[in-house]
Amino acid sequence: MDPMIDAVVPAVVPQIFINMYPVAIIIAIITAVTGLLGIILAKSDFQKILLIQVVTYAMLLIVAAVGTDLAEALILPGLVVSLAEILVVSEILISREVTRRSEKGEDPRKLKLKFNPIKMEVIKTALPVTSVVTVLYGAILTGFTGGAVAGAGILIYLFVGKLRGFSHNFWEEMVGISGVAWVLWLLGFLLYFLNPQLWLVALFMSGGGIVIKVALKLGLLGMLGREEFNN
Amino acid sequence: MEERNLTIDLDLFDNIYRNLSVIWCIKMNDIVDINGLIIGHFPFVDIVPYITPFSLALVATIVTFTVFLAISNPEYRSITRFKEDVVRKETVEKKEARFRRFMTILCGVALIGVVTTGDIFNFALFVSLTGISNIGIFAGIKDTHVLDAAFQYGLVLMICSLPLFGGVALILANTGTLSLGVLGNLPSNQIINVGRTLLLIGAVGEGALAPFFATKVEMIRAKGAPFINMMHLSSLMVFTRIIELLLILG
Amino acid sequence: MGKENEIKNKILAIVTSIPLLLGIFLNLPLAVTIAILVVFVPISTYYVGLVLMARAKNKEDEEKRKKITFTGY
Amino acid sequence: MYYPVNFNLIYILLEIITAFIFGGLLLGLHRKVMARIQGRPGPPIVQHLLHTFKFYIKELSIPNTSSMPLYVAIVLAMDAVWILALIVGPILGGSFLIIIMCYAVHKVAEHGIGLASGSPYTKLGSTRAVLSATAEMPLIAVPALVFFKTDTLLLDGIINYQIVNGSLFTQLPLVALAMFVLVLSKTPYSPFGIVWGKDIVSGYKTEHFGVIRGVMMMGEILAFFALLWCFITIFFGGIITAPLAYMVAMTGITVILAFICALTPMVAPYHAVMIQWIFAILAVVNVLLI
Repeated sequence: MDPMIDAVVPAVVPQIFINMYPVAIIIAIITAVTGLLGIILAKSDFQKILLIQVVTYAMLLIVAAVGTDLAEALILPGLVVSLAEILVVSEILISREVTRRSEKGEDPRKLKLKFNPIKMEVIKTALPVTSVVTVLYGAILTGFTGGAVAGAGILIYLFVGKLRGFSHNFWEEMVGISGVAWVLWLLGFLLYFLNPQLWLVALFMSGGGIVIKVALKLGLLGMLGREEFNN
Repeated sequence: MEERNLTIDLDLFDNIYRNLSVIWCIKMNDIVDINGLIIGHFPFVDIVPYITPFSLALVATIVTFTVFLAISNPEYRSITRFKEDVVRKETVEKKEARFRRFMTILCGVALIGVVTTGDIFNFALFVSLTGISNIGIFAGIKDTHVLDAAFQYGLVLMICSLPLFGGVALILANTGTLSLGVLGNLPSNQIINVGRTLLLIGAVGEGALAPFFATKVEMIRAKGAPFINMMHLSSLMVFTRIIELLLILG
Repeated sequence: MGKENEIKNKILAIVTSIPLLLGIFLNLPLAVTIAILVVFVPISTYYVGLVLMARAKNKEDEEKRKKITFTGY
Repeated sequence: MYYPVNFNLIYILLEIITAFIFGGLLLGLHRKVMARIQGRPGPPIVQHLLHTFKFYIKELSIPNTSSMPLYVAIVLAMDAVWILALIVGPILGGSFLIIIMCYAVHKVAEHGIGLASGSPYTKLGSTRAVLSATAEMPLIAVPALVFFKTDTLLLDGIINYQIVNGSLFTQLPLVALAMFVLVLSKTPYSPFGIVWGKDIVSGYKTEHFGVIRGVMMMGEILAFFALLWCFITIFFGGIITAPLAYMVAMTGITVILAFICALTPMVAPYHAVMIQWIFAILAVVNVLLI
């Protein structure tokens, strides 16, 4: 074994995982090259923005390839940054289009953007019980990943069929709960920094907080697709 | 088997935690060689922001500039057109100016993060934040040429988040740490060099530095002197900091 | 520039020179010394310049007035 | 390195005043030599200083279109930053990176000065300032190359290295050339001085008169002095140590700069960028060869 790897990677990590690292990097490079080629070939500016997401995935792949819990924590900020960049660049694109058309003499107030939710048949015909299974599995996993899985469950619940039981107000209150959970997560981290002896409590606080926070935040995306909530 | 490993890890952790200040005082030779005396540091286990004369000077500059740019009014532009016998005075609209002023202040805050952080991942995050706020400064302008250039810059910005974060991830995978204080003492190897190069490319793209200046020169034709000046400041400050960072990593 | 502005400039010139004078007479720590020099030297130069400018202008005006009196325009 | 806890303000102030007067005389000499080469008598050597003082008693006019606190503050910032450089460099022997930062802020200040007045000429000058930053960025790779050689960026450390190992000029001649081009681009009438080219009236300084122009000229004099000092310290630190030797060396370099400025035309903006890139690449090649 390479002494450098010996120094960095703990002995408990099986050899097969260490061998996966170069493979992951190569896949990331291939992804990046594919995305960049797409950008070169694409003519429309809008198409370019969409294709740049592929390059961003390559970035996330390289970060994820590290494979530690630290890497898991680093993916989220990376994702957020890339999302923010996409938002700001699309804003520029919209603003440029509006300016260009108003220079041509069109009334810019008429150029309103319409909200078009995606209509996928798969979602409408899915079994609602999958959401329960997914939420349960996410709760067992805990942590960020668990939160994401459970959030997917809530998404499915919100997308599929008619809403029964939970009113609009209920989901509004969920926003508050997700905020509280986020604070719990932060407090857990703070406790960990201030008093490392209490690491178990801190771990449970932050682990529980993040699973609730991510699940609810992700699940709330589903509300965007509901017509009855968008009035 | 698992228990044993856990105890070893905890021991190591405890050791590092206890001796952290000692490590920082003795072992930060690389940083001392580049920046001068370390005046202070805040030990947050692994992430250690440190204060040197260099970072103090940078922070002072950035704070002063941000304050003055934020309180300045945008300038007037006298514009003459063909077939017209008048000179118009144009300036930034009030609503637009307020948004751009906010973005300017945000950029200043992000820059302070860039120059003080002691963690390369945070550095990458703050650099991309300056990039985003730079584009934000130009988002409200009603000029197709400027918006076109800003859009191109935005594309470069998004593409360059790949080398920026990729370089950080490579260094993390190779050394197991993100802290500059620890990285400064580690010997350099091929993979770290690749990571450094990627980091440089990323920062160059995000800060609109040397080869990507062309879009920037187009962008600064817009109105609103104080806000545009912030963009130039941000890219030069990012550059000054990246020199230091690359030298510490090496 | 009005009379009030001139007085304001004079006051500012004096105020911004005070830290420099303080630094000369007191033995201040290095960081404070650097801060004083970097901040107050340019500002006091600027305001002293404004005061000098106002004085030179007044002098010029006076000379003109004298010219008118003595050459009998 | 040792930072003294108490340091006399008078001493530092005197150093700054000396730098101002000597730098002004050097720029006067620069004009004189240029004039003689071109077969003119030229102004007296004190002319540049007199010019600076003259502006202090000229009327200050601030354009109606300018963006107000910025218009004055950015000029003061230019002064402040070079005062900082003079304290960090000659007095404390601190980090070279701080001086690089000062140089960067000088660029920002040039840009801001041009933008703040709202005049199209100054705008053009400031656009060129941004463009010329493209050219000078690679040249700022000089500190990195020096660091790889000496393992330190503190000016004291660089001087010590040269006292032990001989001056860096003989070891890294092409890096020295790159830094020399950097100094050259900050000299008035230089081939790379596209920011204040006469083809755009006076570049970013077009709208600045009176006191504010005087303050600006003071900043430029300090900048010229500080850059010369850095060049001599980094590449001749082993040989030149006494103040008198510094003065002689600065005068010599100024004469060389005057010869170059007198005999070369101002190049077009893009060519200026290209030529400086070539020098930067040569510097990198120098390091790769060794």
